Amino acid sequence: MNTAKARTNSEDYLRMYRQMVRIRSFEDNANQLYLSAKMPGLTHMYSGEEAVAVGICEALRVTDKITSTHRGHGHCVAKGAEFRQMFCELLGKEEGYCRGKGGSMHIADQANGNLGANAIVGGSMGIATGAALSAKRLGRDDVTVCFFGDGATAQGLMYEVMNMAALWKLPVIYACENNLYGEYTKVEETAAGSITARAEAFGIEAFTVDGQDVLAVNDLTQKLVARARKGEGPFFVELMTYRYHGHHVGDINREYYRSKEEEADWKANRDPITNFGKWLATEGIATDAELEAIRAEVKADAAAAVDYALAAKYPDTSEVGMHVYAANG
Amino acid sequence: MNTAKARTNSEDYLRMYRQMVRIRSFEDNANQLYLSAKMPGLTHMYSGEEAVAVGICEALRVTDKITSTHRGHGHCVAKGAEFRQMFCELLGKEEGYCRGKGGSMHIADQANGNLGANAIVGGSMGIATGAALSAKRLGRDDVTVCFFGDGATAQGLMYEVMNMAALWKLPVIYACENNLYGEYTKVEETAAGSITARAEAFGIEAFTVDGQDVLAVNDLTQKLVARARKGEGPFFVELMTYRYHGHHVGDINREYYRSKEEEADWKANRDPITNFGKWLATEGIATDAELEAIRAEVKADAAAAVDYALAAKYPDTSEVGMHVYAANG
Amino acid sequence: MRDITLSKAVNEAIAEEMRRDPTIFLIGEDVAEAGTPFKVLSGLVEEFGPERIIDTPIAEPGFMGIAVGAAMTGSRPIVDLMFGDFLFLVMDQLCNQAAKTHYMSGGKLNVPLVLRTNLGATRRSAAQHSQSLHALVAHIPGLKVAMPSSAYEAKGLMKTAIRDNNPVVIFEDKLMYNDKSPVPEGEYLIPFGQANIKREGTDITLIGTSSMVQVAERAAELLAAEGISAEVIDPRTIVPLDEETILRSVRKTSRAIVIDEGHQSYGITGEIASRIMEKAFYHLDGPVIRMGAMDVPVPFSPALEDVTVPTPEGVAENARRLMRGEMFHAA
Amino acid sequence: MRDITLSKAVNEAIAEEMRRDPTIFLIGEDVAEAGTPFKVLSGLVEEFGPERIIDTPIAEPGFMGIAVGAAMTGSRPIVDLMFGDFLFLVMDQLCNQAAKTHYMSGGKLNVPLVLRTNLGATRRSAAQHSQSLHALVAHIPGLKVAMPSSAYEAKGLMKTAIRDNNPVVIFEDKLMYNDKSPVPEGEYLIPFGQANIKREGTDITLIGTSSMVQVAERAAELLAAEGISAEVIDPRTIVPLDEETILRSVRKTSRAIVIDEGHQSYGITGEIASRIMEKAFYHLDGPVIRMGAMDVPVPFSPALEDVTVPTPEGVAENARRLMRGEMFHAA
Ligand SMILES: Cc1ncc(C[n+]2csc(CCOP(=O)(O)OP(=O)(O)O)c2C)c(N)n1
Ligand SMILES: Cc1ncc(C[n+]2csc(CCOP(=O)(O)OP(=O)(O)O)c2C)c(N)n1
Ligand SMILES: [Mg+2]
Ligand SMILES: [Mg+2]
Repeated sequence: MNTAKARTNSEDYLRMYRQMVRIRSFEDNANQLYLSAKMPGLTHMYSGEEAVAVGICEALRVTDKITSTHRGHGHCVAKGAEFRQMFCELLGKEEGYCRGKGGSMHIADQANGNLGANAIVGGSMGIATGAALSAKRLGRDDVTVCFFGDGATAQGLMYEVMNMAALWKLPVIYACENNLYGEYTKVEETAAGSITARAEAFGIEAFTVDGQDVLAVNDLTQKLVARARKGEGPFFVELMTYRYHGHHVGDINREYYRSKEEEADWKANRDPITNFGKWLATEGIATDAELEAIRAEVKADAAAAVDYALAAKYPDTSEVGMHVYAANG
Repeated sequence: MNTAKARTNSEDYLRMYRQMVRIRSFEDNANQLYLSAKMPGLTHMYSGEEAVAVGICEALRVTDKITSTHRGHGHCVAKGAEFRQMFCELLGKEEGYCRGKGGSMHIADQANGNLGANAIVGGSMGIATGAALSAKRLGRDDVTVCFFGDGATAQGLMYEVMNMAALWKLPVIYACENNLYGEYTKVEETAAGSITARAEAFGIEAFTVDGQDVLAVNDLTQKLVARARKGEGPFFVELMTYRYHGHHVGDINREYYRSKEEEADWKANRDPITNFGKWLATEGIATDAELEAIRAEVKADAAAAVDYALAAKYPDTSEVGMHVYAANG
Repeated sequence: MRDITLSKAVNEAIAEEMRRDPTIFLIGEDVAEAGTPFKVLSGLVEEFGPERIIDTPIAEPGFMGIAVGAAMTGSRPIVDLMFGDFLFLVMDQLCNQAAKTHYMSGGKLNVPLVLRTNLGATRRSAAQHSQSLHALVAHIPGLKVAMPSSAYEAKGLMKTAIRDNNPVVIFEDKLMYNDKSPVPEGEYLIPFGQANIKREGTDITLIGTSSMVQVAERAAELLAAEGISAEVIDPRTIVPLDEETILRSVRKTSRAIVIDEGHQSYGITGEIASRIMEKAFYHLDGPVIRMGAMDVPVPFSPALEDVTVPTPEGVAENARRLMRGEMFHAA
Repeated sequence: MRDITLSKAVNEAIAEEMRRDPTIFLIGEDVAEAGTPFKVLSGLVEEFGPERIIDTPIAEPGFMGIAVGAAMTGSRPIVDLMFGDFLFLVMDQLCNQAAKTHYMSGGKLNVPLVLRTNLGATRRSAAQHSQSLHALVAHIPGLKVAMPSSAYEAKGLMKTAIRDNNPVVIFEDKLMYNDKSPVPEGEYLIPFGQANIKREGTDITLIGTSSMVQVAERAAELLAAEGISAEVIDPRTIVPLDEETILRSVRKTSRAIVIDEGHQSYGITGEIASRIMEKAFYHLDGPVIRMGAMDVPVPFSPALEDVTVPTPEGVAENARRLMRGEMFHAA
């Protein structure tokens, strides 16, 4: 655990802790909704990777933008979204962030700068780079973070936009969540050479960080965001992390591609919430009881939001033809 | 001039010289056909870059494959094509390599292993990589060379296929003809970082070579081809070269993107044919008169082929519906 | 005959062809151990090994391009594209390269490859995993396009596709993978360009593609109960299209409805309806009715998604109107 | 009014809008100093600077994606795609992202961008630089599609496209860049979804898109000399499509030919013909005739290329047959 700035900002630390707990709690509920057949379709759990989303998003302002992925609930919560509208969206309800039209894989929260999850692997890399170009051109000092997985580094689009981001010095941070797998395949089998070297070859400064250590992630991001705001971007960060669940909620029997021992080891020894909790207690920032209270509170919030969403109404079928085109003028 | 192996193989040297002269001669005639409005459409001249195509193709066997570009006449000649069918193709005649259906930008010569020029920048990178996969899988030891320009390094497809070529150790050589410009733009404005580093980041060995020195190109290629045949590929080579004409034959006023002085300097001091000719004479491999005889002979060949092609007949209009689908069985 | 799933039928077709011809290989994401997310290819890597069942990185344009090059040089690749929606990523390699190579080379180069992918909404997968994009590829000369409507067609068309010397795109309905239907034990192929008359009838012709054949069949049952005799036709391949079988039917029934799960506007229903109207105009008692999916991105919410695709009830209702001579659109 | 080229009209439209709205920028290959290979944008970088007229590397998917992200965050990008054939490279960003974002976000995110590109064969540019691919994008809900037929339309439609809050694809005919026609000095916009009756007539309706409007007009002249009065309609936008104007005309003339430079099969002629037949069936004296480009990759050889596209003579011949009541296709 990175101890820089320990105790200097208890409030920030506790908010990070709470945000990580909120993500875990959201995912536990989403998984239950799937298992109890109350959720339409499939969804991809972020559990285990909380320190990545929270460490990064806590370094951002509301007006900073992010683009997210198919595994997007964590980014959405971390960038400031509310449980109710999120669960409503996952259940296809009218009060969802996207009025039920997007669902888990397209959840967006434009008011908080989340330009949306994306069901095309790598599909948001251009969008993030474009948001950065937009900010720069319009004279705003907003930064954009592009989240994507190790698997997405195989998509050519990434190299096209990194080239332009580097040529034009855009305020964008490419955040590669390397959770060691893309679907059912190990990253070694799909990524030749070095991921960070690929960014460096375009003249982009690249970093590798322990994605289970929220403070390490946050420290690095704060520095890079500050530099990007000053026009020193783009940057590339590879965050080493792990997803606890299967590729999606339906991916139950997965021993053919990864062992139970490996999973158990990450959960037991590298859990971002447990470890950060221990550190907060050791540093005297919060007692175990205080942390337990946060967890209980979040749990109750989540349960209430789930109940709300389950009872909420579906959009009227007349909405099906709405929002194909934006109104003009 | 690389003097390794000087005099050890006069026949090879003279063939290289002749092939370079043949390309230059072909292009001079193609340009004239355009200027005299005898050629339909536009075309892109290879003049100035002859040492690249010849140095590489002279290291290949007939069964080795190449993929070519919009600037493809040089590759086509170097891989063994005949003037007559080439000029017929440029003029849209029935006896052309593609029965007039392809034209300059799609000229292919499958019998000599030329899988075709391509009018999509970067469009042949997958094709070349696939030809290499095919050879490997079918147990042939053929090597494929993928020709492309500096501009094509901006296309994401390149990174996608380099990744797979590296993972699967495919016998493919990516040959980047860096002629300093893509259309009307300098390479510095469109390529961030380092082109060879991009290949290296995928674990691919990369080389830079003087593309005006046919022996240097040939030596390097021979080594890499031999290694690729043994399964040590893929490789990446950046060949520093220069195109004498505009981007295409119609690009006449080009001082807004490159100076006449620069052009004159390359022609005067770095011409691959002149310099190789001087070296052949100095080394006593051929006299000036012998070289002059080669040039005269090629010139006559080219003129005869042009006359032939001008007189040749167009395909019958009934051919328009042929070759949309290959016959089965 | 035994009943097998569409998924198994595809698997058998590929396995049989791969046993027959060593130049065939299969390439795509998670096709080997995982056997694809839909488990269609399970077992193939065990039989044919990772050299012939090739797992790729998530690089659709890349492996599509690789397949084109392999096809040009003696291999017969089968490309597995996990979702039909990813077609947008491979369009350049498929349409600018694969589709045109034979023509541009004056017949000298062939591109014998199969692109197998899927279509179909109502799986709650939202706008980027639910599209039915066959119209896009059907528009490009040089490509053939097959749309199996059951396990039987899935097997027979796949085998024909693999033996074809051209690029063939084959769309499976991802909601039908577990549907069982009778499939012969022995080898059979279904030729391209031969429509199948699924059900004979005299009053109206229902032309459906892929899962819409089932929708048409169910509509035909509803109509039969009311004494309306519907003929159901499955074109099986939309390129080449068996116009003759369709026209013969319409000349008999004088009425037709075309049902398809692609977006209606600028989709395939317009082509089929136009050809009928062009070539059987004087036999028609009313306009050919088109029923495609709604012209909206596929919404996630079940409440919305279900109304975007044609239903048996909707087809039956349009058939009744046609029968009643109600020219609802005509003004 | 003065006569200006289509090229100049596009240039003016962009310049006027960029002066009005600082959030507009233009992005593409060789758009700045070079002003595009067709020189359509010459002078813009001098006025607006390289920050707003942005030269890119040769990375169509990349700059298309960048434009989508910029459009979602307060900019109004104009994307310059050098050849319509390169649409295949940007389909994912255009169709999976730009077209669907507004819908998937439940109306919260907008993507106000213009993709300007071109179409048209007979330039001896062969199969990968000659395609007319508007049917592909017209099929995707969320996109609007404009097809100017002269300098006048090119300017007015471009200005409307730039002000539209949705992704708009605008296809210029690359052979028409130097064609001059009258264009007002003052500002004007052409609303989307309003067809233009180019020439009034009573016997037959000729519906043409882009340069095929000229082909239709020339056919109308040929026919006029024979006493046949043809009405020529230019839809101007195919999404949205002004059905009413087309139907009103056909209800009057009872005959129609649809002429387009995209491949005929599964292209836009099928959609327009179907809509006419669906909604004006009882007014028709014969089938709607469709004339698209041949279903072949565009060949290089002039001898072959010229026969692939509709001609005034061909249109006139079909019109005569329709007038004579020859139902050549009907059996
Ligand atoms: C273009 C595209 N190809 C394939 C898929 C199917 N798919 C969804 S998630 C995924 C794996 C992504 O791996 P990674 O980027 O590492 O993200 P992770 O799931 O590990 O978070 C794949 C292949 C897709 N959605 N989009
Ligand atoms: C995908 C694509 N984008 C753009 C073009 C237009 N174009 C043709 S050649 C060219 C420049 C290519 O530059 P480079 O790769 O360096 O090759 P060079 O012409 O210098 O040999 C461009 C932009 C194209 N043909 N294909
Ligand atoms: Mg991953
Ligand atoms: Mg170049």
